[in-house]
Amino acid sequence: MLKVVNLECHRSDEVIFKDLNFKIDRGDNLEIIGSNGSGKTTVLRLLLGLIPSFSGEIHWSTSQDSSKSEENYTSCFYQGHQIGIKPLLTAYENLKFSTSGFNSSDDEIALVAKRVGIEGFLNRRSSDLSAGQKKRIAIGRWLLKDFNLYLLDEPFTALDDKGVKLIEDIIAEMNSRGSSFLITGHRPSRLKSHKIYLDQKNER
Amino acid sequence: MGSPPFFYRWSTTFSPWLALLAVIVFSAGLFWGIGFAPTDYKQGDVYRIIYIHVPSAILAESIYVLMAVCGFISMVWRAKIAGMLITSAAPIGAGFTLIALVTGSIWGQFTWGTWWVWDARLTSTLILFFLYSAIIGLHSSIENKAKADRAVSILAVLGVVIVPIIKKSVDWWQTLHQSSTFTLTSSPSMSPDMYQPLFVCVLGFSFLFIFMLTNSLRGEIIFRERDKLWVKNQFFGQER
Amino acid sequence: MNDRNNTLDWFMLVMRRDLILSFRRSATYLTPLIFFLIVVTFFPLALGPSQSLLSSLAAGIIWISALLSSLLAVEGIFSEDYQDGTMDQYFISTEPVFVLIFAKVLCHWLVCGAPIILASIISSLFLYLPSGVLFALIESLLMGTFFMSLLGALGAALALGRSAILSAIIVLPFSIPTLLMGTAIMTAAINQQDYSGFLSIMGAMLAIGIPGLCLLTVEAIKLNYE
Amino acid sequence: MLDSLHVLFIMDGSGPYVWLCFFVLMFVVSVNIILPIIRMKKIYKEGRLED
Repeated sequence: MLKVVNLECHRSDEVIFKDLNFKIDRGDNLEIIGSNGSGKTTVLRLLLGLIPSFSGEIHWSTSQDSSKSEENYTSCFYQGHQIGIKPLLTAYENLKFSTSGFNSSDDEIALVAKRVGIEGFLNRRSSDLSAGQKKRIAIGRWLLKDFNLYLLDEPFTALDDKGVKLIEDIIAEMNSRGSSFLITGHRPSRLKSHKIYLDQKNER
Repeated sequence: MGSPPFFYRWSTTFSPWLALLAVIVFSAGLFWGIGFAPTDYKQGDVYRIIYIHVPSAILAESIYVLMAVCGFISMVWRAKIAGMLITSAAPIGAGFTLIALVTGSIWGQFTWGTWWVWDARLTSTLILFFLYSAIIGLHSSIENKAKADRAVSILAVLGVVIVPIIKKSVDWWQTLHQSSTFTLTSSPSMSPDMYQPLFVCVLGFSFLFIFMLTNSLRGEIIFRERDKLWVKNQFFGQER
Repeated sequence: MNDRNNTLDWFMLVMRRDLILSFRRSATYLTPLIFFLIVVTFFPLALGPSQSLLSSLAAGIIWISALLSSLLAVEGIFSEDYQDGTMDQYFISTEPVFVLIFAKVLCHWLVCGAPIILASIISSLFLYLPSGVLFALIESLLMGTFFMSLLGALGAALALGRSAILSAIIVLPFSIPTLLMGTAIMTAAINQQDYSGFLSIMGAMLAIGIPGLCLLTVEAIKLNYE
Repeated sequence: MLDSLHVLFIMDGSGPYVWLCFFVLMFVVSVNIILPIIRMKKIYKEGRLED
């Protein structure tokens, strides 16, 4: 579905990363692991076109045969380091007014809220919620609509063990439905995935 | 022309000749205009300010158009040198606008007895000066100079749309409030004796501008690329 | 998965969200309103209470105050969305971003510009504006404040993450045509001349300005993504 | 010779105005030429120090 060849990125003459090669197929998971400043976020933003300057090749394709490419990132979901939960909106509104939720019915949203464990707080302002609960709203957004690829920037931070377990379950469940995940983190997770270590690539 | 090293090398060769040409034509024009052109029978000798005032005013406007063209190029094709050109041209353009304003004001004090009139010409030139200031201010506020170039290009392009509107609207605004008593273009057809030095002056000022721009652009290029290898070799010298 | 009215859906989404957000934070619509009223009050204090003087200056005073307050109000329009990652979602979406930016500006004008126009009706009484020209004032302010919102959005995008006053300084010189047009309409109305020509010029400026300025604003926001 | 110079400076009373304009011109132009040169000299010095 996504194939990256010899990806390289500079920022003011400094190489952030180079010779990055990976491939994600339908239902696959890929983890990019590295310390702070190793360019994890840059990789994700670069794939999405938010950083225009890079060298290397990025191939997107819907089906398995890579000849039929150029689907671009239309069916991608991105969750950045900032998860974009507005404190003045209720949990319900935060789910509804998002990339994935604007076509969802109230029933669907209630179902998703139950799945991620915020059904009791749906009409509460997000400013009253804890960091972990906000994170759960963000997880709820993944479920509102099926995307082919999810790009998640450090999804495990600010979550307790239960929350981590929830993410792992959800990812496994969505894998079986054909969605793929590209995840960054400081250390490898328990997910079944290919793992790429950015720090080792970077040695100069 | 597009690459900074090429421009730098090219300008190293041509800059002295450009300076020579500029100084010759510039001083010839001013010398002719201030020293030898005949006295105006209506205004007396003070009209000689025209040889400073009009070329500056012409440059003030054409430099802005140049910047807008560069802005468009830098926005569409991301040409590095176009962005640097705006950066270097803006202070020079602001300088010529200032000259046009100040000399016009001095001239006005002599002939009209007042430093300033809210005439359409004067007002729109003043606004042009504000536009230059906005561009210089925005550029200096952004630390990343490549970003600053592109931000400034947006303003330059916006300006070229808005400048004609300002010109027109100031005219309308003027006619609505009071009929203008004075216009700067009151002298009807000038005599060739006065017109020829003016032409030389415009030419000399333009050459001077090109030299100033090259000079300033060289500094900008060296500053931006001071960590690059070619600058280390050509500017700082090869010996270590 | 291809919804037909996807762009319209996005437009409504951004509008609804921004409207809800602005109404929950009362400062967004109260600050420009109060600023406007204070500035208008300052003029009689500085110029003296002479009725004939104020009456002749009223249109200009109201216009300057409306212009300044709608410009100051627009300053923070993108900063929150940019910082909390919502802006990323706009740029990832395959919808044309300038439509979403336009939604934000339109919403901002509804929340800040419209109250200012209402307040200008009240302040026209304080300043003894000739009552016959009130309609011209409203007409010219409707277009003028919207143009200022568009310009202010561009300034805010250019000064994103930098000082607030900078965006005002950048944009003020570019707002002069609007001011001149507005006062031209008012002067014509006071002299009982036909001002529909100026009105249509302003409309034309707006018609070019909406797509043009929104596109430039998108360019300006993109600068922060490099 | 001196007389004609005198005439050139005074110009029937309008001389001060014309020459004031001339000095404004020369001042602004030279500032715009000299500042970039000073800047280049400074970059050169700093670059040398780094090496």
